[in-house]
Amino acid sequence: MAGTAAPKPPETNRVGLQKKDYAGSKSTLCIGCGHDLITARIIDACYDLDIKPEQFVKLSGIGCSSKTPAYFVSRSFSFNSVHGRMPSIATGTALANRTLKMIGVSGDGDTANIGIGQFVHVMRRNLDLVYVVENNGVYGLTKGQFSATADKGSKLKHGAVNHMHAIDLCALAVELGCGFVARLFAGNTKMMRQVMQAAMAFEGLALLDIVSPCVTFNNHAGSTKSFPYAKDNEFALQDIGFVPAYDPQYEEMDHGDEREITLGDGSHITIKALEKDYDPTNRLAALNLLAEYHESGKIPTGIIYINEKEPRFVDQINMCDTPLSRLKEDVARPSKAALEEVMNELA
Amino acid sequence: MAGTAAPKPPETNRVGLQKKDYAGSKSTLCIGCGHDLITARIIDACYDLDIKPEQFVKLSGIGCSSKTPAYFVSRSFSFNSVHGRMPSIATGTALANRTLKMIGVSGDGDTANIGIGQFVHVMRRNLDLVYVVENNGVYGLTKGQFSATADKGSKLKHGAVNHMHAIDLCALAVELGCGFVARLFAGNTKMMRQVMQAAMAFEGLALLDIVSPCVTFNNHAGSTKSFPYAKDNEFALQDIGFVPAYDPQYEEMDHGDEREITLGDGSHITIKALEKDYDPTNRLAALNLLAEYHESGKIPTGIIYINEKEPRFVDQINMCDTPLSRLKEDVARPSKAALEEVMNELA
Amino acid sequence: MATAQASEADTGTIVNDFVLHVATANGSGSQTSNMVLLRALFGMGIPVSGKNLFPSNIQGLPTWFTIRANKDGWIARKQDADIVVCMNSETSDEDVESAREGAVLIYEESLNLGEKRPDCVHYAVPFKKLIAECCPDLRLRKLVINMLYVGVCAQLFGFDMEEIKKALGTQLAGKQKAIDINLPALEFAYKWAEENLKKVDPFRVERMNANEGKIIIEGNAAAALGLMFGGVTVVTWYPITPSSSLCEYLEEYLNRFRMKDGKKTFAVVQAEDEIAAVGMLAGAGWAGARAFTSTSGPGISLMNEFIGLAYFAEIPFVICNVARTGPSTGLPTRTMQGDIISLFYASHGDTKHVVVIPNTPKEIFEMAGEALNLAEELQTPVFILSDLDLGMNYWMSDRFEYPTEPFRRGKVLGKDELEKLGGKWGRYADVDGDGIPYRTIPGTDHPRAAYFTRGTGHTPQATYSEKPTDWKNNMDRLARKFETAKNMVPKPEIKDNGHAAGLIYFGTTTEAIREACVKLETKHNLKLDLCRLRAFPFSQEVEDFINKHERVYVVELNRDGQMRMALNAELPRFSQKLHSITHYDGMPLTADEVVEALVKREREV
Amino acid sequence: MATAQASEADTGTIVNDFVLHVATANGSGSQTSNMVLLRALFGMGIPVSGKNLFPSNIQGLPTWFTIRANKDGWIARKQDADIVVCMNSETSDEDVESAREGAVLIYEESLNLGEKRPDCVHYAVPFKKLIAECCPDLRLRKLVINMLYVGVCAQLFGFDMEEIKKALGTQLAGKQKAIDINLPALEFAYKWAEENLKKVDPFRVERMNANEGKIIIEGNAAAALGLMFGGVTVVTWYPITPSSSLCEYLEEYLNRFRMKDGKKTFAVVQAEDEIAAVGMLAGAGWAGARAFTSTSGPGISLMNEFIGLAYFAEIPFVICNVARTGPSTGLPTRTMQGDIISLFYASHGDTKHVVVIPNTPKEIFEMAGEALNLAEELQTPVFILSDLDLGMNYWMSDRFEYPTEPFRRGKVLGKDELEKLGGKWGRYADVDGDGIPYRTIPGTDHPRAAYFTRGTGHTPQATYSEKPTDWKNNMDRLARKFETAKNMVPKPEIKDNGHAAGLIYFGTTTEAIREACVKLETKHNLKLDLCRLRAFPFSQEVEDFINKHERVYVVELNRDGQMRMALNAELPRFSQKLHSITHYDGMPLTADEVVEALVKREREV
Ligand SMILES: Cc1ncc(C[n+]2csc(CCOP(=O)(O)OP(=O)(O)O)c2C)c(N)n1
Ligand SMILES: Cc1ncc(C[n+]2csc(CCOP(=O)(O)OP(=O)(O)O)c2C)c(N)n1
Ligand code: SF4
Ligand code: SF4
Ligand SMILES: [Mg+2]
Ligand SMILES: [Mg+2]
Repeated sequence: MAGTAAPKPPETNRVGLQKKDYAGSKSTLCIGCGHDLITARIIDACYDLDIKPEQFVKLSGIGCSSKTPAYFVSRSFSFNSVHGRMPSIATGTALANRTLKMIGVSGDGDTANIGIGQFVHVMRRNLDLVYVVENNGVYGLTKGQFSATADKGSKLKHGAVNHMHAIDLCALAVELGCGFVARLFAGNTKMMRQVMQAAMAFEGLALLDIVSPCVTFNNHAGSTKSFPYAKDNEFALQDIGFVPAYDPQYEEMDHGDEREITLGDGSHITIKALEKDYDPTNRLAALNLLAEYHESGKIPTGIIYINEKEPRFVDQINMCDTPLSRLKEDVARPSKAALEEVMNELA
Repeated sequence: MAGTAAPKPPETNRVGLQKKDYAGSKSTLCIGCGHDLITARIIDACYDLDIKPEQFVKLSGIGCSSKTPAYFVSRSFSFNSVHGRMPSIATGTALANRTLKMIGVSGDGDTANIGIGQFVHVMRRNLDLVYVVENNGVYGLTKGQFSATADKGSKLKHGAVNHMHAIDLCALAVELGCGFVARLFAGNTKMMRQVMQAAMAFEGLALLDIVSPCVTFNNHAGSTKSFPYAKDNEFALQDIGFVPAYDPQYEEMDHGDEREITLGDGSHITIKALEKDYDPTNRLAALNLLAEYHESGKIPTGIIYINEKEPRFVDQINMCDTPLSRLKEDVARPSKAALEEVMNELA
Repeated sequence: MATAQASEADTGTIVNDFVLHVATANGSGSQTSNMVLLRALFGMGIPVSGKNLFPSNIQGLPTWFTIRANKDGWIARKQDADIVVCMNSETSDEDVESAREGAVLIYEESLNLGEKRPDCVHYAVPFKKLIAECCPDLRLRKLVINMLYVGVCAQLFGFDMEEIKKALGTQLAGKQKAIDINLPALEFAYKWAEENLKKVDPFRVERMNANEGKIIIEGNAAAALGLMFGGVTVVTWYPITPSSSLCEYLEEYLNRFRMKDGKKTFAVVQAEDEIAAVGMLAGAGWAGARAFTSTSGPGISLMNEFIGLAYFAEIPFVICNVARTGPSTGLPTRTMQGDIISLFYASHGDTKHVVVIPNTPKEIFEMAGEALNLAEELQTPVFILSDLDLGMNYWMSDRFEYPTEPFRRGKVLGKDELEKLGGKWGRYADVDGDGIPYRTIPGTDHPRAAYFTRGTGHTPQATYSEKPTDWKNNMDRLARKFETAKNMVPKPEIKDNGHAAGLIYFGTTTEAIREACVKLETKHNLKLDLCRLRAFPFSQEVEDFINKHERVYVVELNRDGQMRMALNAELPRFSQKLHSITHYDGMPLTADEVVEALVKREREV
Repeated sequence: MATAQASEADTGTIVNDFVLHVATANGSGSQTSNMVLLRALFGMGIPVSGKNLFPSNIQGLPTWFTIRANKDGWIARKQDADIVVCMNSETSDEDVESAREGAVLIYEESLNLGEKRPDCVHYAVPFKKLIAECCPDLRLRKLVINMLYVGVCAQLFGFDMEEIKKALGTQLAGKQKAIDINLPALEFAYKWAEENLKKVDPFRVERMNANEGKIIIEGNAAAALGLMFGGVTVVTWYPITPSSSLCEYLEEYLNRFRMKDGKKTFAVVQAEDEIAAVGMLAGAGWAGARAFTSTSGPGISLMNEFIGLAYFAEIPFVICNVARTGPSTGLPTRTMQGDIISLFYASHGDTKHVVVIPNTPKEIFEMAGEALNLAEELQTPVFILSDLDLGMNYWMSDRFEYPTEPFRRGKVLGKDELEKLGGKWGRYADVDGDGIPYRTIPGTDHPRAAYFTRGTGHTPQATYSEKPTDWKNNMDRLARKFETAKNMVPKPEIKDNGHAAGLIYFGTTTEAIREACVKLETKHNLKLDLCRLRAFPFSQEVEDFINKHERVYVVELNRDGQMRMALNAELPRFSQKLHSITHYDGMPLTADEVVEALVKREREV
């Protein structure tokens, strides 16, 4: 009717989807679980990056964290596989269809304990994957035993103390040649949102090691993975911005003392060092930073290391551009002459 | 008869054994294989350290390297287990009998590929174990495929090039808290002999990552694990000496500019830095050294890192001194009263 | 005010015979409430069992707890509950709908379930209002509200309040604060029920004396005790439902009873995964420890390679498989007897394993110790086949007896024996003709003690061999050893009254079978002889049992009839006699299912 | 000068019928020499087979190669060699001692074996002297010396030198330098033999024409070809004897024939272990690739957990198990049919897998492609059961036929189909009643294409479920799917002439069985019908075959009679008819063993 304002159309992104189109089913995690915060940031990033759910794939192992792919982007394919082996599933998926955008969600038990072997090898392969570790220092789903990322000296609810050296997944990743390594805290929404996008835009393997407190089994005093502890001890290294490729304003922005990194897809990451001047493109610096902080109790968050120069796995192995899953007989079956040729050699 | 000299008694060590008492059965490896050199050094070290074969245990996985326990100290127990899982066998053995001296022999495929998970976790546990990796960059026993320690850019015999980042086991070990990390070249007899003894005397986990060329599959030009390559590119960091605890002369020696490290068992390691002044007791320095050299093509050999301060695994878990294997019923079965107590609680 | 509309009038009283089914959300403290009811019944001397039907997550999803109290001692699962307590609004519609005709329904008043099932007895209780009145601390209400139904039930069905209080004390032992919060709420609800509910249902509890000398325990705790008193020394484990609590109990007990001079006379190690856990067992068993781990299906699958090594290199250790519903991750919080084939024949090549199959906490206590003996005597991995139902549910049991038999450590040559033999021995030589060789333990102080252990072909002297005859001879010896095992493993429990039909079963179906047999006999005049398997390999008695009967039913909780498959494979001459009765929806078996299946089958005969 | 002391005189000539057994050390180039002899015989049109008996190390240990040439086409292994070439001083004593009576012995003169076996024909050859004369390069002598026995044999038994040269050319194709070194040595030895050896044995080869249209190939290469022409796209692998060469051949062929515009239309990835290899298959099969790996026993054991996931989540891929002797690491370079149970029922819970069982290179070529089809049609892992004997030995074969049948990719819903259905479909719904659901492939461009894949309980709509009925229904559907598979897998090969006794066999025992049957019939007047299994599940024809026969022997290469166990488990009503004939020393079966066993058993009937 003339005179009345048309109802405001719902906000959509550049592929015409609303935020709710990126929703998943209702979380069945404990209320307050850090993992749910990460889920929310993944939804944000998918919306912000205009990801087509049909081109997106969610993979995981087993654990509370590994359940979360059910809680975001229901319109995407998902594979909740076996404990600790998400990386091999991701590798196979990429081999079958190199055009898919993949996120793998794992837990610290899933990755650093039973899965550390596959973790190490997927790092070496530079698979095109956002590898999220929802790190709470315990096995949530089996009721709170220590995982291998539990800090030395940290305590379980009933008092048991961890005597072993904590595995620092970021340090291992840098050591193993991973090109995008970030440490985050699930409670730092702003940094999470930017880095999640950057990781998704990055071509190659992006490891996000995210402190994600388990409110039920590891949120007490004595834990170094609790919300209060992480809030008190997070040491944000950088102020990070992400500007998608299509954004015309990027050129006009004032980048001041920011470090700018332009990714293969044309998007930009801006990194402004905070207290500590730190060069995340320097591998040695990254290793030193992590070693320095390893036993300090502080949690340095931000992009620890970034280097997009290594070829991606599918290119390393010189795979054709068509997804292998779509090859038809004319390509996938050599000619009769080929068989004849081989037969003649063997005769 | 008077006048003729008595035949010279054969040389023996302090437990009355001759060198040949430390022999094993005849090697079935290829003639010239680097692994046989390491075998010889293990025999030397056992003799030099007066090891009682009955107290010594040899463990391995599967591979040419893993066969070698058959070729030294036949009088010792040995367990040639399954591919990549020697560390768990070692852990169990130590739990059953903490008084045994253990050596674990593995290959680069056995450790860095299928076994990297157990490698990571045994490092964290600080098991009392000499962990030898006979590193030739290939799978010898299955005929020469690349292993995960093959350097980026190195070539197989038939020309295939490795595109992946090499796993640096020393760097991982340091990162994971291992207290004794050495890189060696099987062809450097002098350093091998000293460091082998030091590793055996060390209380805790000692990792020896030894370049041990495979003459059959990886000794050609283009390989970075060949004898010629290693000879040309070895960069000895230190001049290393080992002085057993009982040796009275140690105090009187001139230690000049040597670094002296006294181990828990009273023996001493002397380390004289060569060209590069380098502090092997500094974890950060070790990480930096390894990172620096990782892609240089050089092979820095010597004791990369040493720190005997961490409690050994069996102490971390507060295990009693008697080997658990020897516990008798009076200790291993609680009293009748104990059962009554529990029954009453449950009634 | 609560109403009680009964369609079924007060048609008399039913004493000590009901199934009480409580629906809540998990992580809400309901476990404590349910255990208080269970323990109180137990304390009143009434036979009882408790089965927990929980979801595979940590908090907030629907969970059910079923208590069966039965004066005659029938404590198997029963399909239909007599009393349903609905505390979870998410499932209450369904819970009420699926209640049996005439059931007693207790629920939150505001759910307005009154109309739904006019055939049932309704007790609408304003739980939310009540909790606000009796629990001042807002944050605690979510947890304490479940104590209210305990109070209501206690009053309605005539529980002895002293037993309720005692049970609460046991359940919250050491947590006085928690008791101080929960007890008043419970009593408040009791009082409210007394004043506001008019009892119109027939169920009552009355003190009786059936539980003299009995305990209540989960199978996992019982197994842990059996292992501790059996002298376990090395325990490695990786958490997995429903086996985790076994090693957790075990560590707890060991910490309490196996310290010496402030140090541990044992080791418990949380491994990085199941492969490492079993690898550590192999190392420990080889080096002379009594070594143990527990796991569930996915763990068994991962352990396959090492299990084969241990079979072939003849290394003793014990693995308890607390089975859950599979394949794959399956239903981690449901039960199954579904890993029969994968256990009996685990690993590639010709492998057969020794398995003991307990059915009650008492038996798993005994068999756990026995498994340690058998493993060392037979020098081979020995499995304990348990399941979620036995491991994690609450069972009444006779008190366990203190084991007095000495540890049986098998054929071990020590220094003295070696000296007597002049050092002449062969690790894999069959000296006694029973297929069991002699072994030495690393660390034995004799120059000829050592031998080389490997997963590859070897001679009787433990030297490497690829010779065809060496391989075959060794495999034949291993087969001989397995024959020997037949006479060493626990014998089946047989009830043979000369009937034509027999029934083979094992493990946790026992209670349902027991109840079913009585029903079959009394209501259908069907009589069967019984053979409860207690081990693999099958001993002669099993053969004889099948041989004697015209037809034999094999009851088991899996789809493929895996035990029947194993019986067919091992005792092929009887295959035609065997008939499968299977159940595989993740729930424990009920007597009624057995009755139904057998009546149908026997009618076909 | 060489002597030729014959106890057995020139009692006539035996043409094209002998077993030649060559003893050397491995890594000494003897493989080339042996292949030259084999290929030359083949080129002369004589049926031939070559079996390599190598040690599990790389260099320097004794190794044997057996060539059987037989004009009637009998090419199974035969126990006793007619001609023994002893090039390895370490084993020559034993080699000579174990030779059959009257065998021909060819050996290094200086070994002085002349006295040892007066019953044999001796040709002492001064190999060391000869090599010094004909090979100036000292370093090469160790390798080239083995060419000398080729020359000697060629001369003694009348090989066509043109065929020998052709064979050398094929064997050393592309290595002209090597040819230039080896050929003169070979010819030198030929000439020496001509001049110095007096032929006193009866064996001769003569050109015939039995090999028209035939090739010589190892099973692993044949499988690789089958996979390539079957459209395999993703290959992951981890090296393990005797399967490594399968993926190595496959990569070689793919690199040669499956490049497009300089890029690969496939991926071959060496994984870090077998768990990763099969995990990659699960990812790739799920995402729409035709995915394959090969492995051997230890790999199958490690893959157990993932195999269960793939069964339950219904993911297609193909695994070829090139079996070796187990359990455990076993004898890595010996053969066995010993992973039957561990393959058929791999993983915990109720699992059953589809397995195809080829017996020749030609059949593995065909079945490899068919396995890719079946996996996608049935949406489940499909196994190819091969063994070392088939995979790594040299077999004559008919030329392979080019597959013209289109790839069968099963029930896949694409964008168009989904649009037609209005997006209404259920991943695990049994629309067609055959138990096989429809699937979509990640990347399908339709908003309803996606579904959630998991190893936990699920509904027909692929949503999470712990409901007992959902679980049971899904497991029942999987059982239904397995029933469907019975009609899709390769049927058994049956020869039924109405005899009372039947014989069931499979895989590489074929040649021995074929030969044995003729011997049984001609020499013992024993006639049997034959059923060669070609797949699991067993199709109706297998049942019918057993049903029709009074007694059925199951011949297999393992200790426990695993195929018989599986037959008993799956077809229990016939169990009493089945009798095991087993062989399990790591060697391929010989006809004589079968004959002996059957004569004995049939006499007992
Ligand atoms: C092979 C196998 N072993 C054990 C388990 C049991 N399990 C399920 S989740 C889990 C640990 C999860 O810990 P983490 O990855 O840290 O996830 P969180 O629950 O803390 O998010 C374990 C041990 C399993 N599912 N599979
Ligand atoms: C589970 C399993 N997979 C594969 C193999 C086959 N295999 C034997 S040794 C070996 C690699 C050995 O390489 P490495 O450890 O580097 O030892 P090397 O022979 O080079 O000394 C492999 C893959 C096996 N024995 N077990
Ligand atoms: S148990 Fe911990 S990790 Fe799991 S859902 Fe609850 S809070 Fe999250
Ligand atoms: S193959 Fe290589 S690693 Fe193996 S024994 Fe020969 S030289 Fe050594
Ligand atoms: Mg966790
Ligand atoms: Mg190697």
